[in-house]
Amino acid sequence: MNIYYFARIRENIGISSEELTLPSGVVTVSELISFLEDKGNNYKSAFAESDLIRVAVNNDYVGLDYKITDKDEIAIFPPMTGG
Amino acid sequence: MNIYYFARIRENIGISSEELTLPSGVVTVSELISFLEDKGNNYKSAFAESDLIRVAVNNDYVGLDYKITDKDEIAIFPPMTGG
Amino acid sequence: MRVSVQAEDFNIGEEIEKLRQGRTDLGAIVTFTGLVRDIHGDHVIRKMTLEHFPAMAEKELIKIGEQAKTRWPLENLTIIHRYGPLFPGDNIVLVITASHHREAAFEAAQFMMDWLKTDAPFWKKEETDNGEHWVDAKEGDDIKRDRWT
Amino acid sequence: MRVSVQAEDFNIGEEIEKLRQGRTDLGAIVTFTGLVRDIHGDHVIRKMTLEHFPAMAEKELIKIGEQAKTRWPLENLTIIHRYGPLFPGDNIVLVITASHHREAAFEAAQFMMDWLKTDAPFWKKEETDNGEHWVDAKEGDDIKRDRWT
Repeated sequence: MNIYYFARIRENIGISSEELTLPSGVVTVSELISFLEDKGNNYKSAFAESDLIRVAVNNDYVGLDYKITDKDEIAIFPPMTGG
Repeated sequence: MNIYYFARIRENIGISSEELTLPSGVVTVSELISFLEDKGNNYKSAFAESDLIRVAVNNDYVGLDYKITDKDEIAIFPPMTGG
Repeated sequence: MRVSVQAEDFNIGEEIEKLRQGRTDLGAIVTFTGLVRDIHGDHVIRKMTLEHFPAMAEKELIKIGEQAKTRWPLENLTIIHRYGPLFPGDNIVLVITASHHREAAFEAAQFMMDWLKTDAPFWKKEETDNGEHWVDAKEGDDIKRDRWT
Repeated sequence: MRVSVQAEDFNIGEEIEKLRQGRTDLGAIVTFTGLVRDIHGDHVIRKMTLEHFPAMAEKELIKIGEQAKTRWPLENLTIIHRYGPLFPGDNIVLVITASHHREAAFEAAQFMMDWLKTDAPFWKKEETDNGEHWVDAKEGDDIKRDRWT
């Protein structure tokens, strides 16, 4: 799966995207985020406030309990501030 | 006093303005309109529906009970439809 | 505040430029343009003539602009109203509001349009496929205006 | 409907022309333009960089436009959102609505702006006299959006 990061979350983590094999035991977006947090403090700080995380799977916004597969394209970003 | 007419009322009466000496006994706008109605059917039809009469004295909107003097400039017109 | 009562057409893009020129403090600009439509109810409109009361028209537009300024934090505003013969597709009226915030710009523009409809001394006469007639004031327009009071 | 996500500036007057060109059925055109302000809170803004999610941005703007069209009788609409480095006074976003009636044009423009703020994948970063920082989403923006639901 490909994961894309935007804005503050991209800067906190330090990369704009990465490729990953869906880790065993990870079913939902929320579990993926927990898995990523274990990768290091950069991820921990990026995801520190769960209120400030928004996710899209295959270019559609989803909730944190959305079920993902290894073929999905995941995007993780803070609340939007366009307009 | 000068009286100016606009839009439908101007067309009904057939003139756009006239000069008049304040008739004796006429105190309010409403009384002026009654006086004018006696001048002919063109005035009668112009003022037939009192709901559809608006008045300004010296370039300020006033009500029908507004008191006028011989020095006033009166404008009489239907409800506005600008914008 | 720029207010104009004029027979000539206006250019919306140029009017926006005039109002924002040299400024970097504006966060939101709203424009409303009213146009002559080719249909009114069941009738085809060929021409619309706008009569106005010259001695009062500009004064009343200024009054409406001043009222908007006391109610919303506006940084700038423009009101232009045309008179004379107009044709379908032509501009009739332009209102522009500039503010730090979008709500103020939107609401002030709506407010001014609602008041213009009932309080600016202009009258529309339509030339249709069914003859000429003066446009009737709509009762609904008074209600729209009065929601602000 | 015209939707564009672009780095280049837009010209409001030209965009209005594109949308009304050759048409005589439009009664009302509303535009909203969002601009970069030189002040935010206590800080002077030197620059604002807009990051966006290219794969989703245009799609989400189209979705917002389509929603507006199902809710109001719109004859035409335009949404343009810029990205990249911008400076005080620069245009950020333009929404244009055209309708037979003024309420529809006003409300649909407000609706689209409220939804854009929370649902279009754009993020603002400000460079101020006090350093760089990402603009926080406002809780009030969710409330403004949700009044339409």
